Amino acid sequence: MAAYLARRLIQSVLILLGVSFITFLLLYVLPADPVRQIAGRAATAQTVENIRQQLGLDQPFLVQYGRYLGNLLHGDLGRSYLQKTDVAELIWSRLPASLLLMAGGIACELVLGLTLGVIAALWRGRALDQGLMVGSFVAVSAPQFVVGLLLLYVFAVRLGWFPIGGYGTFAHLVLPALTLGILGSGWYSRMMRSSMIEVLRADYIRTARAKGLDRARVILRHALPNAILPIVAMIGIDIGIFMGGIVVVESVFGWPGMGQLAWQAIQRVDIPIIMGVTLVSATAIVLGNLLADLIAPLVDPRIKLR
Amino acid sequence: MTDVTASATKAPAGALRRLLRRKLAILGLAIIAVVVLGALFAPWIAPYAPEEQLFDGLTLEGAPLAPDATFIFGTDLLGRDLFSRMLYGAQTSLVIGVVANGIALAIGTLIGVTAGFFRGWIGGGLMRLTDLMMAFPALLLAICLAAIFTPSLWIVAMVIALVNWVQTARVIYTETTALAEREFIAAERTLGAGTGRILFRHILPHLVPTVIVWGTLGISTTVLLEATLSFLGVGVQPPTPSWGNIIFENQTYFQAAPWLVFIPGAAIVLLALAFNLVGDALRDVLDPTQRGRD
Amino acid sequence: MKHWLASTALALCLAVPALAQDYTPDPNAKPGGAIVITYKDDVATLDPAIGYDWQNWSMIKSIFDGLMDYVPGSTALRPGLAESYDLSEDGLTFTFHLRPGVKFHNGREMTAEDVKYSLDRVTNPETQSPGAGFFGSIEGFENAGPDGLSGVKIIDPLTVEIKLSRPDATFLHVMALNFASVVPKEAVDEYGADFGKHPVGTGAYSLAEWTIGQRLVFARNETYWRAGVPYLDQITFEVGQEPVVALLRLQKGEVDVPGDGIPPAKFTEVMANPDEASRVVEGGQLHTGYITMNVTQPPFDKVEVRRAVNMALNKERIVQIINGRAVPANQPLPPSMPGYAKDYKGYAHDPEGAKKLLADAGYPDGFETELYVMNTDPNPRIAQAIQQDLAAIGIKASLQNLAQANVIEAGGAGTAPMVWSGGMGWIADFPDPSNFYGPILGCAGAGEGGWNWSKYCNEALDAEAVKADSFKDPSDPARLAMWSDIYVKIMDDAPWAPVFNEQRYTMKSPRMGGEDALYVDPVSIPINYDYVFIKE
Amino acid sequence: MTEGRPSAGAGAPVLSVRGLTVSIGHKPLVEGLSFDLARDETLAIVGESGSGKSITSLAVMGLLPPQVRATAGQVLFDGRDLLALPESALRPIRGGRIAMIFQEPMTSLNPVMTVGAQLVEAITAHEPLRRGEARARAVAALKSVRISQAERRLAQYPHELSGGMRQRVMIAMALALKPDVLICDEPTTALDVTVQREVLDLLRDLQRQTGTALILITHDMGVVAEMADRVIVMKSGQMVEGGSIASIFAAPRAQYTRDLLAAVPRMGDGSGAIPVAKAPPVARLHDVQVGFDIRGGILQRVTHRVHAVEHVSLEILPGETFAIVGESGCGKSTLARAIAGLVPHQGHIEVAGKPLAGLTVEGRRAICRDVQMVFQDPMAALDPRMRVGDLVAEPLVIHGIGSPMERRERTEDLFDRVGLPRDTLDRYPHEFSGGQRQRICIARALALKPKLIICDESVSALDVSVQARVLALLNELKAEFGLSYLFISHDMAVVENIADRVGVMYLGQIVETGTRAQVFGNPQHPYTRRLIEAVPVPDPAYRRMPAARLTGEVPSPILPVGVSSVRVSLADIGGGHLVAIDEGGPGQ
Repeated sequence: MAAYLARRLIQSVLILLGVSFITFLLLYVLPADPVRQIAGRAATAQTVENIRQQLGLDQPFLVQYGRYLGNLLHGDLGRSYLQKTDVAELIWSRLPASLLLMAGGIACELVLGLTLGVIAALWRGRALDQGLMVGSFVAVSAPQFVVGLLLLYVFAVRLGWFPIGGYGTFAHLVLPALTLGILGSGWYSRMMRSSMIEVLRADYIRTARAKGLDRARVILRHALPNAILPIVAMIGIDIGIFMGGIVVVESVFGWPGMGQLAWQAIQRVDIPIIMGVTLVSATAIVLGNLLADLIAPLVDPRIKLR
Repeated sequence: MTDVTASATKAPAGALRRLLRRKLAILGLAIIAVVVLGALFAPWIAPYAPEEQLFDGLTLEGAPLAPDATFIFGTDLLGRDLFSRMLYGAQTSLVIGVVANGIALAIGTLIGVTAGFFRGWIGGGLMRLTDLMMAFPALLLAICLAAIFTPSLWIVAMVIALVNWVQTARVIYTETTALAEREFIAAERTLGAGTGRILFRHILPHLVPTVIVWGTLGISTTVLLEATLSFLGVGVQPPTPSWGNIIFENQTYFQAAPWLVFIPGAAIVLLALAFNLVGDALRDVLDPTQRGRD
Repeated sequence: MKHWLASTALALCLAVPALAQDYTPDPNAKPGGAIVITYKDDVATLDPAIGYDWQNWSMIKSIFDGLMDYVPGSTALRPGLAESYDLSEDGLTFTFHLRPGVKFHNGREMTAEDVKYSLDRVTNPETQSPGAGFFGSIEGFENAGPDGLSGVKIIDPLTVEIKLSRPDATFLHVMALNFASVVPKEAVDEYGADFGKHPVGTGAYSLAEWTIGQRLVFARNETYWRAGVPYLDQITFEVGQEPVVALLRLQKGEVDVPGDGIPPAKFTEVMANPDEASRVVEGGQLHTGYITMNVTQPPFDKVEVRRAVNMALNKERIVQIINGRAVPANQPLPPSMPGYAKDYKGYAHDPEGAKKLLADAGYPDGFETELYVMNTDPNPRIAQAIQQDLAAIGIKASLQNLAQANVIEAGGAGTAPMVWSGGMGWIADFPDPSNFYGPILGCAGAGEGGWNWSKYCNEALDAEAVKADSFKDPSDPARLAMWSDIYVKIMDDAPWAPVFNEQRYTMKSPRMGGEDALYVDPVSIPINYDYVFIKE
Repeated sequence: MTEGRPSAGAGAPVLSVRGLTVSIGHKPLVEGLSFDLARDETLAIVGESGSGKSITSLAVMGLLPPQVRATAGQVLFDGRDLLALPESALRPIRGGRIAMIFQEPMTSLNPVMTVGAQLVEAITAHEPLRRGEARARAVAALKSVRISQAERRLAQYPHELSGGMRQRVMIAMALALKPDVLICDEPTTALDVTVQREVLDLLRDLQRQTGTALILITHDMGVVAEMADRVIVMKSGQMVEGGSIASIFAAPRAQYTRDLLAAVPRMGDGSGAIPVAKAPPVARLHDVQVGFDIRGGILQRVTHRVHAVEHVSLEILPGETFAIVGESGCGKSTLARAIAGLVPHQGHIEVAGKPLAGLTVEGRRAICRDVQMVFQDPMAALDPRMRVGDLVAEPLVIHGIGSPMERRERTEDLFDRVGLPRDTLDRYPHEFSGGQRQRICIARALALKPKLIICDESVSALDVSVQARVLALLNELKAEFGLSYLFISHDMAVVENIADRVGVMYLGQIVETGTRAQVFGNPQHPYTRRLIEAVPVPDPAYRRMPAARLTGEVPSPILPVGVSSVRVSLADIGGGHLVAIDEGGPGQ
C-alpha cells in the first residue's frame, strides 16, 4: 500500500511536470505579448524593454522554464504580471470556494444521477423510465450558462428561495452546485441505470431475496453498493470535466473561485496566473484520480492496490 | 432455461432493415434526416442569407423580433433571420458533431485499443499520455491551439478532436484489456491468428457498442464545446452560424429574447437525442446476441 | 506669480488654465449609510502608480489624492493636495504650495517629501508603471531611476517645484491623474510589491477589508481634509458578478450601482420600465469607437481605400444595434472634448461613392482582409455590422474574434489590417485633445508593439502636435484650433474610421442621492463616491 | 445405506406441489408438475439443461424472473398456497421456512459485503435479535458447516474464500434458521470432486441433525444415488418419471430415464485399455515449468511467483488419449495453454518434432496446424459476433488454405462430420445449445487437420447425455483423423472412460502417471486415491467406506521469489506406472 502510494505519487509528479512543460511552451508561443499589457499604451519602447528584462522574458525558453521550475520547488508560483500579487496568494484565496463548489457539484450529480438512475432501473421500460432518460439527454445537452441563468432567474429572482449569487452560506451553494451537477447527473443516471439493471440480474440479488429480505433492503444494501462500483472510477475523471464547467458557473453566480481567476488571466495573458491555475487544477485532477483509486478498494473489497 | 436454442431467426437481411423495425430508431433517423436535409438544402430553403442583417429585422430600439409570420424563428440581435441561421448553422454543427467527434472517437479508440492490447511500454506510454491529457485543462489547450493557428471550421474541428479523445481512450482501454483476457481471443491465438486479425476481426467489432455510445453521447458535448470556443473567440468565426455559437452569442438575452437561446438549445438536444436513439438501436442491431430479444 | 486656487476667484491670468468654480455639495446630503457596487472582473491593484483598469481607476481616486483634482461631475480642474501653484513666465517651472495638515490614513502628515517620492516612484522603471509616460515632460524623465527625477525639487515641507523640459499645456491634468497620487514612503516600503493590496493615501476613503476575489470594503476617512465629505460610511465592492446578475440584484434592491453598467441584454427591458428608466442616468463620456486600418500595408496603404471604408459605414445602423447607446462619430475626438471640430462633417454614408473610390484605387472588385475584434459582447456584433457594410462595397473582411490580449498583440505587431477598438477603445485619461493623439495616432506609437495600430505616422502633424502642447494654457482657443486642425487633417488621411461615441448609462438604486452628474462623472467611473449619498 | 433412510412418502408432506405450470409468455417452461415432500426426506429432481428443474425451485420460492409467471397449479406449504400469497406474506417464509442454495457459490454471495454481514442479515431478517446474539448465531452456523476459524471468517469477503468454503457459507446461511425445506439447486456442480464430496457429506449430516426436508436439483446421477430418497426425472418441463431411488435406478420405466442412466460415465476398474503403437511421440514435454510473476513495491519488482506448472515431463503418442486429471488450481489448464503456445514456458516442449520455444511468427503459426485446442466453455471460446460458419472456416483463412468456395465446402463437410445441420452455418453461436457449440469448436479444431487436439475440460459444462455423445464423437474422430488428444479434466469418471494414459496433477506437478489400468486399477499415490474415492457412484446400493470428513484447503502455489517448491521424484513401479515417492511431498 505504501509502495503503491509512493509509486503513484512519483507518477503524479511526472505528469504534473509534463503538464507544466506543455503549458509553458504553449504560452511561450502564444501570439500575445504580456509585456505590452503590463507597460500600458503610453509606454515607450525603452520602458517595454526594461520590463521585459526585469521579468526575464528576454531569456531563451528553456532558461525561463528552468527558472520557473526552480521557483516552483520553493513553493513560489511567481507573481501575477497584471494583478501584481503573488499567484499562490491569489489561488489560495480562491481555492476553498472552488473546492466547495466542486464538492457541491459532485454531491448534486451523484445524488441526482444515482437516485434517478436507480428509479429508472427499477421502473425499467415504463413511461417513467423513458421520461427520465430523455431528461438525462436534456441535462447532458443543455449549455451550463443557460441552465445557470435559468435556475437563477426562476429560483432566486422570481421565487426568491435562494440568494442571487454570492458566496458564504449553504443557500448560496445550492444553485451553483446544482448547475454544475446537472450535466453530470445526466451521465450518471444513464450509467447507474444500466449498471443497476445488470446488478439486479446478479445471483447474489436472488440470494438476498431468497433470504427473505424486503425489497428496500435488497436494493439499498445489496444492489446499490454493487451498482455504484463502476461509477466510482468515473468520479476521478469528473474532476477534470468540472474544471471546465467551473469557469462558467462561477461567473454566472459570482462565485469567488479559481475559474474566474483563470478566465481573466487567459483574456489578458497573465502567464504566471495561467500557469498557477493550470498546475493547481492538474494537481486536483491527478489527486482526484488517485483518491478515486484509493477509495475503490473500500467500496469494492476485491480490488487490491499493488 | 439457460439456453434458448436456435429460434427461427433467419440469416440477417441487413442491419438497416432491423433498424427500421424499431419505432424510436425511425424517429431518431427522421430527426437526423431533417437536420441533414436542412443543412444540405439550406441555400434553397432559407428565406434569407444567414449573415444578412435585415433592415426590418430589429425594432427601432435595436431589439430583436420575436417569432412571427415573416420570421418564423424570430430575428437575432443583428436583425438576422434566425430560421436561416439555424439552417446554415446545422452545417457547421453537423461537421463539428460528426467530424470532430468522429476524429476524437477514432483517436481515442486507436490509443485505447493499442494501449489495452499491447501492454508493456507502448501501452504504458500511451496511458501516461492519456493521464497527462486528462490532467490538462482542455479548454486552455484548445484556446492556445486555436490562437496559434487561425481559427476556421476545420481547425476548430481538429482542436476539438485533439482535446476530446481522452475519455474515449480511457474507456476503450479498459474494455480492450478485458476483451484481451476473454477466452475466444485465446482460442484465436491457438488457431494461429495474427495480431492484426485478432485486433480487427475480434477486438474492434466488440468495441463498436461502446464507441457508438460514446459517439452519440459526445455529439452534444462537442457541439457545445465548439460554442464555448466561439465564445472565447477561438471557434468558428462570426458571422458563420453554428447552433452552439448562436446560443453563446445570445445567452444573456435568455430573458429578453428567449427564442434566441431556446430554439438552438432545443435543436441541439433534439439532435443529440436523435443520435442517441439511433445509436441505442444500432448497438442492439449490431449485436447478434441481442437479436430476437426485447 | 501666485495663484490662489481654492478660496478665491482670483483675477485670472490668461497664461494659466482657468479653474472652475468649486463644487457646491447638495444641501440635502446626509452623512452615513453604506452602498454596494458590483464588478465582473476582479480588482487588480490599488497601487496608484500601477492601477489602470476600468474598476480600480475610480477606487484609487477615492483612496488617494494628487496635487490637482477635478470638480465632481465635470472635467474642470480644481486644486487637490496643492492649495495653489505658480507657473514661471517661460511656462517651464511649476511651484506647488501644499495644503497644510493633510494626513495619510496612517495618521502621518503629508509633506513635500511625499510628493517628490511619489513622482520619483511612478517614473522609476523599477515600478513598471503603465502611466510613467505621462510624466515625460518633467526634466530628467529620461534618466529616471532610483535617484529620482532631477526636475522635482523640495523647496520646503509644503512647497514643491517641478521643472519641465518643454512647455506642457496638459501638465496640470497629468498632475490630476491617479499616477500622480501622493503616497507615503513608509507604507510603500513596508508592503513593498504588495502596496497595491494595502493602499495608504490621503483620500476620502480608506481600505477596510479586501477579500481577494470576493469584495473590497472602503470606510470613510474621518479625517479627510475636505470638510463635510464623504457622506457614505462604507462602500462595498463585490467582484466576480456577471453584469446580468448584477442587474437582477439591483432590481431586487441588493445592489446600489452595477459597476459594469446596464448589460445590453437588459437595456431595452430597463428602459421600457418607467420606474427603472427614471433611475438611469445618461451622460457623455470621452470615448470614441473606431476602426484602425494599417496604412503600411496594401490595400490600406491607399488613402482612397481608407476613405472608402469610412464612407461604407452605416453608423446609424450600428448605433441601433447597441440600442442607441451612442452617437455616430465623424472624427477621433468625442464631441464633449475641447478642440472637437464642430463644423467638420466627416464622411457621409455613401456606398456608391465608396465603390468608386475603391475602383480608383485599383480595387474595382474589392478585396479580402481581416477585421480583429475583442470577444466580449457587444463587440463581435458591432464587428459583424461593420463586416456587412464593408461587404456592400466589395470588401470581404473575415472576423478575428479574439481575447483582448491577442487583439492588442496583433494590432501592435501590425499584423492586423483592421482592428475594431471596442472593449479596448480609447477613453481619455484626461479631458484634453492631446490625449487622443500621442500613442494612438502619433509616430511615437507607430513602432513595433506600439498602440498606434494604424501605424500612421505623419511627422508634420507630430510637429504640429508638439507645438500645440507647448501652449501654457491648455484651453487657449488657438491651441484648441490647432488640435481641431490636426484631427481634421488626420481624417483626410483617414487612418481611422471613427464609428461612434459611446454614451454612458448608469443605473442606481432608488435610495441613491446626489445630482445626476455624479453618476456620469467623466473622471470617476461609474460614480463619484466622494459626493453621492443615501437619501433615506 | 438404503435401509437407514426413512421410506419415501412417510408422514405428512411439508410441501406439496400440485399441477404447477410456469410459462414465459405463452410458452410453458414447466407443465403440470406435482410432487410431495415429506419431513426428513430428500427429493432429487433430475434433468438436463432446459428441463425446467431450476424454474420449479424458483417458482416454489416465488423468485421467478420477470416475465416468467406461474400460470396454474398450487404450491402448498403449511396449508397455504405460496403462489397466491402476496410478496409481503412470502417474505417470512423465504429464508425462514424454505431456504435455498444455488449452483454458483462464486456469484451467489454479495461480493462487497462481509460473510458475517450476509449471515447476520439472513438471521435478523426473520428473528428480532440484537447484534451480539445474531453474531453468535452466525458463528454457530459457520461452525456447524465445519468452517475453520469461524470468527475470523465473519470479517472476510467472499472472494477471500475458496469455492468450497463459499458454498458452505451458503449452506450455513440457509440452515441458520432451521428451515423446514431446503432447496439445493445444483449445489456441487461448480465444485471440485473432493470438495463436492465434503459438501455432500455436510449436507447429509446436517439434514440428519435438523430433519430438514431437502429438494436436490441436479443432473448428476451419482449425487442422486448417494443423497436422494426419491427422484423425479424431468424433461422439457414435464415429469417423465418419479419414484423411489431404488426403483428408478434398478428399473427405470421411461426411455429417457434409461438413456440418462446409460449416459452416465461409470468408474470401472480401469481395464480394457488399448495398447498404443510404438511410434515417435506427437508431443514431448521435458521438465516444463510455467510461472507467473507477481510484482509489487515502488519499482514494480517481482516479489512473488505463481508456480503453476513445475517440472512436468510427458510424452503423447500418436493415436493416444492422454488425460491429465486434477482439481482446480493444480496447473492442468496452464499446462494445456503452454502446449498450445498461449503462455510462455521454461523447459522443453516439442510438438510433431518441432520445439515450441524460439519460434518466429511464421513458425508459431505453422505449429498451429499440428496442435489445436478445444476449450471448456464453447460460448466463451467462440466470438459471439461472428457466424459459426465463418468461425469454423477461420483457421483456413488464417492459414490461407483454399478458395472461399473450397473453404465453404470444407466447412460444410466438417459440419456434417460433427453432426451439425449445414443450414445453421449462418447462425450465431448464441443460437446453439451447449453441446452444439462444443461441436462447432471441435469442427474448428479439426479444420486444420492437426495431429494433437488439447481438450481443456471440453465436456465438463455439458449435460450427461450430451457429454456422452460428444465423447463418442471425439473417439470416432480420433480413429478417423488419426488424432491424439491431451484430455484435461477434473472428472475422474470421464477420464476413466476416454483416456489411454493418465497423469494426475497436484500443485503443478504430476504425482502419478501410467496407463488407465495402472492408475485407476491400482492407484498408488494418496491423492489419486482420494480423487477416485470422492467420486459419487451412480448406484444406490453402493456402500461408501466411512472416511474422515475432509475440510482441508489446497496449499498455495504462490511463493516468494527465491523460494522454490518441493520437487517430487517419480519412481517406476512397473510397466511405466510412475508414482511420486517423495515423502512429505505434495498430496501426502
